[in-house]
Amino acid sequence: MKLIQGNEAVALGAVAAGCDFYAGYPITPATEIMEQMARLLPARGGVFIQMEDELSAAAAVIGAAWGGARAMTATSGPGFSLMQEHIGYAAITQTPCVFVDSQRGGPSTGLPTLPAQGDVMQARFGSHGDRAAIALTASSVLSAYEMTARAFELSETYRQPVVLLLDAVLSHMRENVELPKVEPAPRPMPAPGTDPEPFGDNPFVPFGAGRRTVVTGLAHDESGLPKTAGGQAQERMLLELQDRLRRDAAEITHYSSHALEGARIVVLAYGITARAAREAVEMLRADGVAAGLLDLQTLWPFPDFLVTEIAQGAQAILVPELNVGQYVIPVTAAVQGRCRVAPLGRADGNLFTPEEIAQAARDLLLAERGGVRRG
Amino acid sequence: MKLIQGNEAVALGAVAAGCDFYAGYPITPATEIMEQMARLLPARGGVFIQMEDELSAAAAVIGAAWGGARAMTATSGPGFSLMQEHIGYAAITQTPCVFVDSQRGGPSTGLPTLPAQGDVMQARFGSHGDRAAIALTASSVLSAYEMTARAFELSETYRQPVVLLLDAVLSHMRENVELPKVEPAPRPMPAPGTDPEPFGDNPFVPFGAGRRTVVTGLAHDESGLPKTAGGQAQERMLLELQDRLRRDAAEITHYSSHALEGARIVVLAYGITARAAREAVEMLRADGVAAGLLDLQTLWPFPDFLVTEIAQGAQAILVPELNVGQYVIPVTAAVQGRCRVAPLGRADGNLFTPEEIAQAARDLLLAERGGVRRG
Amino acid sequence: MRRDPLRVRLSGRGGQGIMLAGTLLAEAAMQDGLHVVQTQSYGPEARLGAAKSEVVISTRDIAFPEVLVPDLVLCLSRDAYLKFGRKVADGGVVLLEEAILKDVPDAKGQVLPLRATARDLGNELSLNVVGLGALVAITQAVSRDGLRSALRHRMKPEYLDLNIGALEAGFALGEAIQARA
Amino acid sequence: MRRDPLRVRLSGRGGQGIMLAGTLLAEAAMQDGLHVVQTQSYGPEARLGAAKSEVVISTRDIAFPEVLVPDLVLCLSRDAYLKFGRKVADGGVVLLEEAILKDVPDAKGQVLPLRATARDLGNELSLNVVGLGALVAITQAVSRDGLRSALRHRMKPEYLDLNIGALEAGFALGEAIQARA
Amino acid sequence: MTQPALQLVQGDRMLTVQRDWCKGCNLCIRSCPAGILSLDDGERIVGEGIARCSFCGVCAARCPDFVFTLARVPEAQMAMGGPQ
Amino acid sequence: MTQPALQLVQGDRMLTVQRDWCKGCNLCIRSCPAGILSLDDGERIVGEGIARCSFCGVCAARCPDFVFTLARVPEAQMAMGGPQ
Amino acid sequence: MARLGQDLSEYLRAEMMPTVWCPGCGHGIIAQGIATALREIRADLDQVVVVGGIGCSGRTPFYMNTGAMHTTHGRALAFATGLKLARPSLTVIVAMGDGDALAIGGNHFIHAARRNIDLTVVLYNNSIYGMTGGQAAPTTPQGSHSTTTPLGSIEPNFDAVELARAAGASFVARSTTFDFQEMPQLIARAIRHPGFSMVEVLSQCPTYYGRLNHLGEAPEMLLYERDRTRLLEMFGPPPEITREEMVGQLPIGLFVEEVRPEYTQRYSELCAAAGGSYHA
Amino acid sequence: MARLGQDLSEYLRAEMMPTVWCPGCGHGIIAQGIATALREIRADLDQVVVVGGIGCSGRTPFYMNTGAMHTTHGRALAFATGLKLARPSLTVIVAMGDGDALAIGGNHFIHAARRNIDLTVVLYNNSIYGMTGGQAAPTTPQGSHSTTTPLGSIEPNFDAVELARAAGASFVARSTTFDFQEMPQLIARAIRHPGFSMVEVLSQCPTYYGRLNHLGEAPEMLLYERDRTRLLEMFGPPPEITREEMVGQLPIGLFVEEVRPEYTQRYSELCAAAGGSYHA
Ligand SMILES: Cc1ncc(C[n+]2csc(CCOP(=O)(O)OP(=O)(O)O)c2C)c(N)n1
Ligand SMILES: Cc1ncc(C[n+]2csc(CCOP(=O)(O)OP(=O)(O)O)c2C)c(N)n1
Ligand code: SF4
Ligand code: SF4
Ligand code: SF4
Ligand code: SF4
Ligand code: SF4
Ligand code: SF4
Ligand SMILES: [Mg+2]
Ligand SMILES: [Mg+2]
Repeated sequence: MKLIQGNEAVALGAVAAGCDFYAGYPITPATEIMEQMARLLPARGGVFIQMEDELSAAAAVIGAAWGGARAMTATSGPGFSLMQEHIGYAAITQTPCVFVDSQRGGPSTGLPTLPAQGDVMQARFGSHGDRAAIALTASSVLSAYEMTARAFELSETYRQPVVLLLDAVLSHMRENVELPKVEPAPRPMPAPGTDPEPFGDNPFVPFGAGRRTVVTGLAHDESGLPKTAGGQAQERMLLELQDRLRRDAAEITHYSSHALEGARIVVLAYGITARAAREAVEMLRADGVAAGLLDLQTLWPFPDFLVTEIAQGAQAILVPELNVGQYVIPVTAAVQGRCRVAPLGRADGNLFTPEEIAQAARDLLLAERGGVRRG
Repeated sequence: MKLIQGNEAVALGAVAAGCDFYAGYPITPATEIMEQMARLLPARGGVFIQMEDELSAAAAVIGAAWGGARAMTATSGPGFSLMQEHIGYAAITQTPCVFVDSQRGGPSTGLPTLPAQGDVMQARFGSHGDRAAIALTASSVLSAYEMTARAFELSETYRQPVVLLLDAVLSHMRENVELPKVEPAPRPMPAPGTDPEPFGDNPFVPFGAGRRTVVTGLAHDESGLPKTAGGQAQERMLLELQDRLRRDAAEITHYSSHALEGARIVVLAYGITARAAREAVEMLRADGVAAGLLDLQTLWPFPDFLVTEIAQGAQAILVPELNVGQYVIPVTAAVQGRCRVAPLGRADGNLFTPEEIAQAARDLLLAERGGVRRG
Repeated sequence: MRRDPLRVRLSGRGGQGIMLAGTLLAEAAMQDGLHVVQTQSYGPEARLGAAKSEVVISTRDIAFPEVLVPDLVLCLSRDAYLKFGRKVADGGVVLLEEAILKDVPDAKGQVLPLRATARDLGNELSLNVVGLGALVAITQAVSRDGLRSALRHRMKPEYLDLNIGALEAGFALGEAIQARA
Repeated sequence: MRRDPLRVRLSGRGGQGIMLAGTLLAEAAMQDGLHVVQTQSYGPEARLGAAKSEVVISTRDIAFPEVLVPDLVLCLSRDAYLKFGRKVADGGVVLLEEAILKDVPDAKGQVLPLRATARDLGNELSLNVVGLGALVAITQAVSRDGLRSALRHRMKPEYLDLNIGALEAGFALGEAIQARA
Repeated sequence: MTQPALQLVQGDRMLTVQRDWCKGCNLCIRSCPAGILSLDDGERIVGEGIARCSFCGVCAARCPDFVFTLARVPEAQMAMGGPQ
Repeated sequence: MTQPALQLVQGDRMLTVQRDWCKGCNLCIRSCPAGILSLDDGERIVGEGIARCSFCGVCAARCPDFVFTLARVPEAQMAMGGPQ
Repeated sequence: MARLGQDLSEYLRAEMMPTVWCPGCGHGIIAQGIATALREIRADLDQVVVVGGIGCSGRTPFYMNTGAMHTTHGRALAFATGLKLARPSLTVIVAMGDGDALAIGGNHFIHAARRNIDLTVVLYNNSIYGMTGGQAAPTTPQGSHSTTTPLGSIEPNFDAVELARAAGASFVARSTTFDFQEMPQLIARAIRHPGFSMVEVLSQCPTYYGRLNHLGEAPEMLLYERDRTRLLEMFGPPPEITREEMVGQLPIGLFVEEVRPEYTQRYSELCAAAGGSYHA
Repeated sequence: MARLGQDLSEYLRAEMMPTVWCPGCGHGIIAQGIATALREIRADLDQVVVVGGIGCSGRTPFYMNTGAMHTTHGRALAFATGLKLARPSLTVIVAMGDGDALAIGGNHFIHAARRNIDLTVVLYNNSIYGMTGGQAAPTTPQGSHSTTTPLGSIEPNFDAVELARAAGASFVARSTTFDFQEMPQLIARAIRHPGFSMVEVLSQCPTYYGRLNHLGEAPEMLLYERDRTRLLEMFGPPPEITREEMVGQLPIGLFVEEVRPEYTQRYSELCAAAGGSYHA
């Protein structure tokens, strides 16, 4: 049992998952991840480098991955905006690597020390063009540790950049935790004697291992060679990856639920907000309201199957988030009118209190009862 | 009547709307906008500058706006990703300015010369934190001209960065057009003798005009002075702006519709795709299918009122887009199960042909007739 | 050929002036009072290899801007023929620079000595304009006067005479072929 | 004070060691086998002016991590009192460094000569640890041994003795106040 | 809560000490040639021997927090009885 | 469609001309000291007088398109009747 | 000449005081230097904009009673370039941290210098990232400590003066917070200079750089600044400095001061040639 | 010594030929120079990665029969830094355009130079943006024409050699595509150099720079390169060059070659001090 800060847990989770390369640029509230890595890595023979900015930090991470490292960086909103071009590059080059974004109030410099959940859609759509995004989140120091390790694992399995979304409160919060043992995910290797194509649904083989791979951000096919007269191969590989993610949805989707059975109102929350939501649900239950909680740790790919199922049973879904209404959009799209979906937003740098969420849930139920059912 | 290229029309539209500052960095397929501005502006005493990258181009545009200029830049996906931090800065500092993004295949370098519509969600959510985005698009050389001018107008009215989304085909396409006369939008000024606060719902007063305004990307209130202990004022100003946009939705939302009355299937298309969609709808109508078209020129703020109305009457909405399914998400969310919504995506650098869209519409109607109504 | 819309595809090697030819054709159509949309292939790959420029001409508004199946095709180089010249609408016309036959003896289309004509005029670079002239003479895609005034509009004065000459040579070449057919 | 959860707010001027005090208290609670969450104010504004660190201690899992209404409050500076010291749960305890009274004569809470005690120990910088000791002596928020071992865990050896001294002095101070009450 | 600024006037010279902005960094104290500056209990500047000030201005030049202002009092103002 | 590479062998020296990669830029032609290079109708390199080649290698060094390769034929291969 | 302890109140924004800076932070002394320089040149404060980046240094604009633009990390010079070009009559001063100007903002720094656009950069060099809590900067001397170089930095540091000179800056100077006489003078001279000017000011960060490197509090750090620098002939010809000589001590003074065609001036001529009139 | 016209086929990726470059483009000559240098140093091609940016020059990796990484515009050096650090046994060569390296990528250029990390930059300087169709680069000589400077550029251009030197590069050289003997030699020597090395190669872009500035076709442009440069003593002591002397002619040759502690080496020592072992 140890008293650990959220950011420290990320660093420890990364190292436990085999991370041996960190390139970054300091920014509140993510800085301590970097500072921890500066202490942890040299002693383990891993690489720590402070780059000149976030663009180069992301680039160095991708370069390092191609050098065979398990590489990561961590930043906050302004830096995350700057990393978007390279997240797209990592996606199209199928590079396993991890990006942590500890969210603070935005846009721009905003509220640099206060928590927010304003980068949730950016984690999905922040880079130009289309990609299949994987993004996790965490609501406790322990889950920050676990989800960091899981991010590395997913990045290996799908050969994609994986984003972990934290927030200023979780990053700086200390909790007493028992850190579970984590093994580095095995890196798939080509079967001996085979020489599969370097891209598509084939193992990741870094440089220096005897292959002269061609890596490019241009549209290409499984061979890696550019195909810019038309993007059919690139589109096909993207759709194949999306299919794989859909097939594996049950494994990829991390969540915990409380009292979902028979819940008339479901609070769908994620990250730090899920903690207040849990307390809110307990308050509601104590009040005799049939409330339940879906606490999502996997935000992207969007857990359609889960949300659709919940929408089947509930009368209403409340989506509290520390922004003016982001994740509620895909939730509403997935629900397709099966039940009412309501946002609960706040972007003033404060957390929701349990009372606020409980009150919003009560109001929503009242409106639902009184109101006309839409759709 | 003149034979004009899409990019040229943007430059001419900008100059007609009073644009007197261009800062940019070249990138296919937007480069000719810049090259035209390099010819047009010096002769008019306006400023043209090629910056060292897209980050600085966006920054210079914002700086110039605060110097009193009507400023713009143009780029494509990779550069648009790099501009996101500063688009957020322009939003929080309420700086009127215009960003053009001529979309090409992505992510990353992707298909640099081929058309796409993969930055549609990025135009809304690409910058960290929350903001109220305004984004227009165009499907013809004439509308590229008009929408550019309109972008300047909206940027003045709402004191916000406005994004215009084009694509590689429209940028490079030539059409014969008669360019209408456009007047620069009047810039609201403080009433004589008054000295209103510099931010919030007050006129934009640049530097050098006798005021010593404080401009910051930190959360602030109407005075401009930072308020970082809490973002209540910033949140309030954002919500007020969103309300204003909602109130003005009818004016802000540019669209054209064809045969919407009594349409059982509506094709909701935007940008270059709307052209094939128009032909597809004509083909369907000729076939006796009650098809209609909603051709959107305003993508953000999302035209809820319009989509809800259409969903009321139609059996299904088809959303063809040159991506693997982006704008269809808010459309589905807005429809809330009132009718079926189906995506039609393509990300291989080719346009949809009218036949493809028509076929997808027929398939959708068949499925809708045979299938069980969800919701 | 007075199809409406009329879909024309011009193709050649990078550097052969295909983009300009497309613009001239579009400009001529405009001078004729028609609706027109011109698109082109772009980028580094288009510099070498095969480049194309497409023009859709119509009396009505043109919705879809690209040419899927052309009514008229002009090919100035081997690669252009192989890539863009083998698809044409029923009853459409394909015009080929004669050098293509050397490499692709079974190429299908009307063969014209475009380069030879341009060379005779003292400037091989006007190949594109000769080709355009021939195309218009054979197909009446646009009016000859429209094309002449397009040239005057788009050409730097110092190159105008040369190109007007090439255009007229192209017209003559097209007429001669027509007469033969 | 054995409320469950127990919500503690420590506050003072930047540089007074409030963050460390919060961590020590949390660490002590952990040593006591309890669940604990510690949060703190952050950033440039917290360097000057008033900074706070909050600790929630419970026998059960702690959901909401922040302290909305504290059960215990410690204020080491005037600004901290004005900003954070005037809100406390019914029946809660507020402890104030006595210098605050100079500026805010009507401040509400138990007044303690924390700085004077620290100064007497020869190091004003141990003010935070003295305060923590007094808080624990008065409220039994955590065990004294837990706090002692937290100190041993978090302090560089060279500063340990000094701080153990400060802690014990704080305990004594708290006891004295208790006895008086 | 704002503390009033200290003022010292000698002839047409005036020293203003905006105590409220002081952060107690000691820079002025360590550089005042007259050695007349010190900190109070709240770690704010006090000038107990300020009457001995030579108006040399070093404190103002060294202070990062704009606490000291040395100024000449305009004659007009002097005529009206000095600064208030 | 790929054009076969030209080859010239003299003793153990071999000049290969990968005509297919030629873009007709004239750089080799303008720099060949023997003046034996020129372009064909399709603007690709031809070496009509290639027998007069002195194996100086300037063409290879000047060509931006890797068209020319000068190599020594390995003895073993020579023994087997030269390169094929 | 700057006079000691002059009344700067009209140059300062009193409602924003006290500053956000730590006790003894050198940044306040530099800000005072800028205010002094503005007074020295009798600037019309309505026509001055102080642009800041992000960092402790970047907060400067809030405290100046001028137009104030607090921008994004590293990009202040790009904002300033747009602002100056759009309204060349403004006096634009850019306050940037060493991380701000030379790490994330290095590119804008060299390009603004290259263009020789009439902006004045005051580079607050405290050898560290202050705002984010003491990480290494590209100016952190090799071997010294920061929270990201707990074992001492292994990277050589930039020399801002050399970099600015190589990039093409036409006015380049260095001073320190110890040199309260020369520093405001150099800033005033830089503002007057018609072209890109850069004054690097070595500043103390007692909270991080000082603490992590055991350099004492602000008063000790001021002496440290004094001892590690050497004043070269001010306003004289650019001295020859070699890397070797600089290991022990850093030269301070004025290194480059050349009048070369300024950017907005050249732009105005370009417009004239094109038949346009730029800000007539 | 590089031998004229040697067989480079094993160094080239034949399946990617012909290249995407225009007829007569100097970039092919530089790529040949890299291949020649690799042959010269008898590189194990499995352990070489050629990293490119975006631009015509950035396509180089596709044509080298080595590991190939075609990255993003301007950031190739940042990718290369990560790659090299993760696997220091690799030989990493970075092919960048002048826009790529000095416009958008200027910051990574100076920082990689500062760190003295063992990468070799080959800077393809054609004075223009080729790939996007002839816009001005920061290397476009003042007064010359591009599609964004239709009336002639009003901006002073960077000198890559001066910039690299000021930033701290330990090997700095310049050559041209005319100098087919020296250029590959300099590249080979740069690759061998243990530290950051930069070889700028002046290259012809007949399609844009040549056409827009009436410099003729490739053969004429080669002569133009010859005439506008002057070979300074190769492999000798760094010569003193003044801005004035350079107006007419650009010096070429080797300007800096100093062995200073290399970054991965220093990092390895850091790890050892911390008890770790870096790539043992
Ligand atoms: C894009 C971005 N990256 C990182 C940060 C975090 N950040 C704020 S200030 C700063 C560095 C401050 O150092 P410096 O520029 O030297 O200024 P100082 O605080 O030392 O005056 C950093 C990294 C940010 N705000 N934005
Ligand atoms: C972020 C980004 N901005 C702009 C571009 C467009 N772009 C591609 S290459 C290039 C410049 C090419 O010039 P240079 O680097 O000199 O290389 P060259 O083509 O001349 O070899 C530009 C601006 C891009 N691909 N990505
Ligand atoms: S003006 Fe001089 S003597 Fe007076 S307080 Fe200041 S430093 Fe001391
Ligand atoms: S220098 Fe200024 S801030 Fe520091 S102690 Fe003196 S008055 Fe206070
Ligand atoms: S090797 Fe020399 S002589 Fe032979 S073709 Fe080449 S340049 Fe001419
Ligand atoms: S140099 Fe090469 S590409 Fe140019 S003409 Fe000669 S063989 Fe062809
Ligand atoms: S952290 Fe350092 S630089 Fe920032 S205000 Fe404090 S002392 Fe100054
Ligand atoms: S555009 Fe210029 S640089 Fe690019 S390939 Fe062509 S000649 Fe070379
Ligand atoms: Mg700093
Ligand atoms: Mg170039």
